[in-house]
Amino acid sequence: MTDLSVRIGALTLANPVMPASGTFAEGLAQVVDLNRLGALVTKTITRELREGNPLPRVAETHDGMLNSIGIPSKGVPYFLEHTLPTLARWTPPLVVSVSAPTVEGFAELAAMMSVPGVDAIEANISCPNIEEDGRAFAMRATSTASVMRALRGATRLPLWAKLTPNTGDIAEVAAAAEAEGADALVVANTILGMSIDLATFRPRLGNVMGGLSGPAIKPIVMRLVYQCARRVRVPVIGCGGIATANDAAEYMLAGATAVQVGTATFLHPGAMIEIIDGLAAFCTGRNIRHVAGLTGAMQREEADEAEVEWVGA
Amino acid sequence: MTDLSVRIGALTLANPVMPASGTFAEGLAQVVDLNRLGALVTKTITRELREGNPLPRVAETHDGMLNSIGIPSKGVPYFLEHTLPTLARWTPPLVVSVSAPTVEGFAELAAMMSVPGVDAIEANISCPNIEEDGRAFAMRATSTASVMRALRGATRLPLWAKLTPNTGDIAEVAAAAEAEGADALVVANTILGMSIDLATFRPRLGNVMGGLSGPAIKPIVMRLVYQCARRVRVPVIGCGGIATANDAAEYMLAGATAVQVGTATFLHPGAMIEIIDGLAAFCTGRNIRHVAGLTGAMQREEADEAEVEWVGA
Amino acid sequence: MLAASLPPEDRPTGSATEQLATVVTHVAVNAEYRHLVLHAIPPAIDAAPGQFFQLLCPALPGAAPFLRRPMSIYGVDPAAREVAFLYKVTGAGTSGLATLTPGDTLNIVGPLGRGFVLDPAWRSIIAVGRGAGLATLAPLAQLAHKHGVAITAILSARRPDLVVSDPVFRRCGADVTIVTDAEGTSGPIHIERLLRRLIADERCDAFFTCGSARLLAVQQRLAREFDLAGQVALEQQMACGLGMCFCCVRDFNVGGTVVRKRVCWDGPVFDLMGATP
Amino acid sequence: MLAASLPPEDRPTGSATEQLATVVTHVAVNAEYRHLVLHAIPPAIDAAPGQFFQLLCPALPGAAPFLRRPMSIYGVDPAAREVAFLYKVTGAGTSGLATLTPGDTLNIVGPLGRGFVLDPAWRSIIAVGRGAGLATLAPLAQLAHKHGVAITAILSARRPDLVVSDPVFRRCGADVTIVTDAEGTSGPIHIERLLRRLIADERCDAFFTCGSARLLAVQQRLAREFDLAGQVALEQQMACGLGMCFCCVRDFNVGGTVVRKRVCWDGPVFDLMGATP
Ligand SMILES: Cc1cc2nc3c(=O)[nH]c(=O)nc-3n(C[C@H](O)[C@H](O)[C@H](O)COP(=O)(O)OP(=O)(O)OC[C@H]3O[C@@H](n4cnc5c(N)ncnc54)[C@H](O)[C@@H]3O)c2cc1C
Ligand SMILES: Cc1cc2nc3c(=O)[nH]c(=O)nc-3n(C[C@H](O)[C@H](O)[C@H](O)COP(=O)(O)OP(=O)(O)OC[C@H]3O[C@@H](n4cnc5c(N)ncnc54)[C@H](O)[C@@H]3O)c2cc1C
Ligand SMILES: Cc1cc2nc3c(=O)[nH]c(=O)nc-3n(C[C@H](O)[C@H](O)[C@H](O)COP(=O)(O)O)c2cc1C
Ligand SMILES: Cc1cc2nc3c(=O)[nH]c(=O)nc-3n(C[C@H](O)[C@H](O)[C@H](O)COP(=O)(O)O)c2cc1C
Ligand code: FES
Ligand code: FES
Repeated sequence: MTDLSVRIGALTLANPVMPASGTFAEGLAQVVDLNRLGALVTKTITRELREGNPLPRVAETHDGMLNSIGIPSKGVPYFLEHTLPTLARWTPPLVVSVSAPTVEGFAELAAMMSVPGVDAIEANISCPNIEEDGRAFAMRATSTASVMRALRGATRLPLWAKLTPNTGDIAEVAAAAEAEGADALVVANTILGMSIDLATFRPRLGNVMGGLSGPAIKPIVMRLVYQCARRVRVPVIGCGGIATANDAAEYMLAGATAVQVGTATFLHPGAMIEIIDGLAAFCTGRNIRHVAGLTGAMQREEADEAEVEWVGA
Repeated sequence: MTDLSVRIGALTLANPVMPASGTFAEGLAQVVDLNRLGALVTKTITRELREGNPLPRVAETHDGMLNSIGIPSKGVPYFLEHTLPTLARWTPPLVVSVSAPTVEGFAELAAMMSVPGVDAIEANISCPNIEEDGRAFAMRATSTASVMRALRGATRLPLWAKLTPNTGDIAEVAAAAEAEGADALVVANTILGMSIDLATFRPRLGNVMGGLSGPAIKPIVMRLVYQCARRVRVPVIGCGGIATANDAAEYMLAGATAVQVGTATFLHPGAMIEIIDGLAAFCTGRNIRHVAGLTGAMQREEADEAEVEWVGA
Repeated sequence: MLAASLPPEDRPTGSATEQLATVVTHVAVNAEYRHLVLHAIPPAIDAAPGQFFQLLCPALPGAAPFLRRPMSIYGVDPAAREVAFLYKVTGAGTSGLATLTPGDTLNIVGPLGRGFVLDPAWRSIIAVGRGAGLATLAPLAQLAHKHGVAITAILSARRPDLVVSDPVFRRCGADVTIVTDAEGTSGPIHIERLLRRLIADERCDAFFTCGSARLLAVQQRLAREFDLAGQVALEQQMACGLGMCFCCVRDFNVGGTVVRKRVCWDGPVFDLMGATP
Repeated sequence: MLAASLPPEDRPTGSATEQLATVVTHVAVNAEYRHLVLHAIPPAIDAAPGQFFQLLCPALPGAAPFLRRPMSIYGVDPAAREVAFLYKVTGAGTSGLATLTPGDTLNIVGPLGRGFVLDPAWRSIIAVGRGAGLATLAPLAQLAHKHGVAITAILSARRPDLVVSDPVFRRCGADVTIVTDAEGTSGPIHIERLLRRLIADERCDAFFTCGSARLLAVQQRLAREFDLAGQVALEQQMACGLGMCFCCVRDFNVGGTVVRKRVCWDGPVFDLMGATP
């Protein structure tokens, strides 16, 4: 029997598989036993009430999908009174994803969410920072550092930083988050994209631009995970296009300690369960006793990497 | 009959379809009539002799491919004596892609390439700048500005800047390139990615990381084209996952004046010809007299875009 | 109240599953619609009227539908272990669906959502549907019939040959009126006249409708005027079908204030009066 | 020299095309290899020995081969308008290929690359192949036969039942020796002994080889010792097959200096001595 447990800072998960924020809700319990998951992660919540973006909110692409859901939010009281008790019915650790348009707002919200029943805070810093005219916090190491510092001061709970793949400085951003006390990094959110309907000449998303997710982005996010894992000591949680146990194993080899599954659950509600069972089989088949042994186990000679890389020509 | 001609600065192309650098060579003439193309674009050349990257150099992904070819180069004399005369056998304007590890090297190479038979210089500034420890010139507006300034001073030929999608500041980079005299922007090069072989636990590319291309990246690069076209006045040439006339039309609606086709030619050598014919049919079917009319013709109300976007949640 | 489907919060694990169903029959019923009958196992075959499934449609070369496609049940036969759909071929997904032949398998997730609710106190109800909405209303006729509730059906389509599921309604003893654009009988004024007569004849304890915003408005007006109950089945693009992604939201009027609800989770069947155009 | 295929620089437009060929027959010849015969039109059916095609292999559910797969011709029959391949089922692409049945179409690009070159002055040549290399060498036997050049074939495989294309060699009057790992006859020492005898018997004006680096080394040594000509057909992963992407490069020894060449463009057939392991 493979030991599937993994440690994310102070938190120990029964297995490395959990839902990605915004792609999970109690409705999944209709189809799968949520108690089998490594953790539960909520849709990002904000303090202010939000409507979310105009429709249409999703569009299909080659091996992926675009979404511009936005962050519809019923606010903190509703979350504490309804969402929290509902999710408390299941045993896995509960991770609450939070977001705010300001550093201070982030800190205040994290403090409000630091209540019994919440096991970790995932800071979705891939969201617009109105203090830097809408540029996401995680686009820059500096803005990442300031928001993480405030968050760290606001909660004692394990603190995860969810990074954006849209930055050119992922390693610097990761290092900044770690330096300011992040217990883990979630890599990554969706990649900004767009699509146009040739019948109407109109954007396929009401919001014009949206986030790309699904298998199409896997090689890109895998690279981001690799770059982050090489740079930081805290665990990296891989998230992007994971649909099978093989995908999860590949992310772990690249440096991920755990994985989040989003879009795949839309296509196969049981995807996470199959990934958990598949990871166990993957390890058994290779006499790997502890799934954690996969993390960063990619084989390579230093020679593999040129001093100055001419990647992708 | 649709008028397929487009103007890229001083240059007028018979149609908006040309190969992407590094995915074209005279070998294609075995299968298609190169005189039908809007332009010919060479593989990036460098001044110094280069071997290129270790093998394997390509890997397959979901609806795309990774490559770490690098820039094997036989140097300038070989190019002038062999490559140039060979490509001179065809009538479309010849665009020579150049690259160098330093600002000065870029300028010198551009000057050497400014010879009769060359109609434009495409500066592949998506390549490592050893003066900024390997970070690509096009990652930052500042380094983009300095290299483009030097290039502009070095050649009278139409000057195109090929941008990298791996930056978080595409609009700023585009603006910097335009400000320093770029006559057009090629958006974009490949997106950095990676993949691991689960049988061997080794990277699928000898170089570990490589560039993702093909349909998978289309929504991402389309967004980059849109962001650049909104910011600059010079023509934007779209490049990323274009495989059909519909893809090309979609890029033009997003703001592209012309398109480059890469990976699709590997799968269907005649892809560019089909795209040219398909664009004509697309326009005819909609009573669009001039294909240039598609550029930036996407319909949208300002309301489409929120002040502060929460894209992709 | 007779609710054949459970409210969201009470749906236990296993109330919906992902399963590979086998195609029993698949025939074109007219130029636009196809009737698909699948052999499946519970809980699929226990689906309630108004509930839907998320179908993983096969890909046609070139056009692969990435997301599942929502499709409400046209009928279920627990004894024969069959679940049926009646769908219109629209785009990539339904075109792929149309390629299925008997013996093929189709990956389905469901039953999902909240279906129609029938009050046994009602003596007679009215079903007003148009287009694909007729497919969604058909199983309601069976439910009403089973509970001895009389049903009057007004079925609207572009042309007489495009009317679907009228046989089902007739088999359930429904009094069926067919209105079409071709015959100029499908306009709201004419429909309103028909409905007012039925109300006068005390044949309308409740409205059930699907497939037309215009007809929805007419019924809302009449329901308000005569203080009648009613339910509407709504459609919206869906990604997850399980209330997780919030792409299927619509605005509803709840006691004067606008509330956004998820069609896949809070619906697809909603109270008639709450729906907004 | 008798070059059935043109050097890269002289290949005119139309010398290779993308076409939909139709499967005529497709049979398993043993546990690992399948023989695929396609009905095609020129220039495909004019392919020369050693040239190859880029095949757009059908996708198996789950595993879609994104790139084309290179496959050298096993034989062509211009009269019957047929081109044949003999391939080993290896991974995603060839597994997809294996699903083709007569009547299906396959998108092929070719003929590509530089094939074998035969010097009519040669009286007898030796073909040494292993594994899939035997498929690549088969059409050479036909070319030699056509020009009255005697051919001796040493065909190597893991097991006797995995030897392929020996019938073709025999039909071409070749003197065939089969060596296998199972019988312990396929080792380089034994092969070298066989080759030295053939050289002594003046039955080796040139070596032609494909499919084994070890056997390549043996022949290079002997070719140097006895100053014999030779050609080798090489394999490398390919994306474009047209000399455009530089993913298929290999190192070659050209007059003492190492030169990188594209297998798809400068080859796949190269001078024996230039090849490096
Ligand atoms: C709860 C529910 C029940 C339904 N029941 C039926 C039924 O019984 N019979 C029937 O013919 N149709 C029904 N529909 C509509 C059906 O889902 C669409 O016709 C189908 O999704 C079209 O997919 P496509 O790929 O063929 O078309 P495309 O236009 O290519 O679809 C593109 C995208 O838009 C979405 N979409 C397009 N039209 C609709 C629509 N009307 N509603 C929701 N999403 C849409 C698709 O799901 C897909 O995501 C129902 C829809 C819902 C929400
Ligand atoms: C010029 C040439 C001629 C060939 N002729 C034959 C032939 O006649 N019969 C035959 O059985 N095989 C032949 N091969 C090998 C054949 O191309 C591979 O077996 C095939 O590409 C495997 O693809 P796959 O998806 O089944 O395997 P996978 O291992 O899934 O392929 C993964 C990737 O590696 C590449 N690859 C794997 N093995 C090889 C290989 N040996 N050579 C080149 N690329 C490879 C594939 O093309 C693909 O890009 C030839 C190769 C070349 C280059
Ligand atoms: C419909 C949808 C809604 C999402 N909402 C959120 C969100 O609220 N907060 C967040 O941090 N990420 C959100 N994401 C991003 C996912 O958490 C995940 O990072 C991304 O989808 C990549 O993973 P995947 O390819 O497995 O889907 C959302 C993604 C989707 C598709
Ligand atoms: C094999 C390969 C080699 C490439 N070489 C170069 C190059 O030398 N210079 C360059 O600017 N871009 C190079 N590129 C990037 C392409 O020009 C293009 O920007 C990218 O592939 C995206 O377009 P596509 O999706 O149509 O392939 C290369 C791409 C591939 C696949
Ligand atoms: S479809 Fe995802 S919430 Fe309704
Ligand atoms: S396969 Fe592209 S150069 Fe050989």
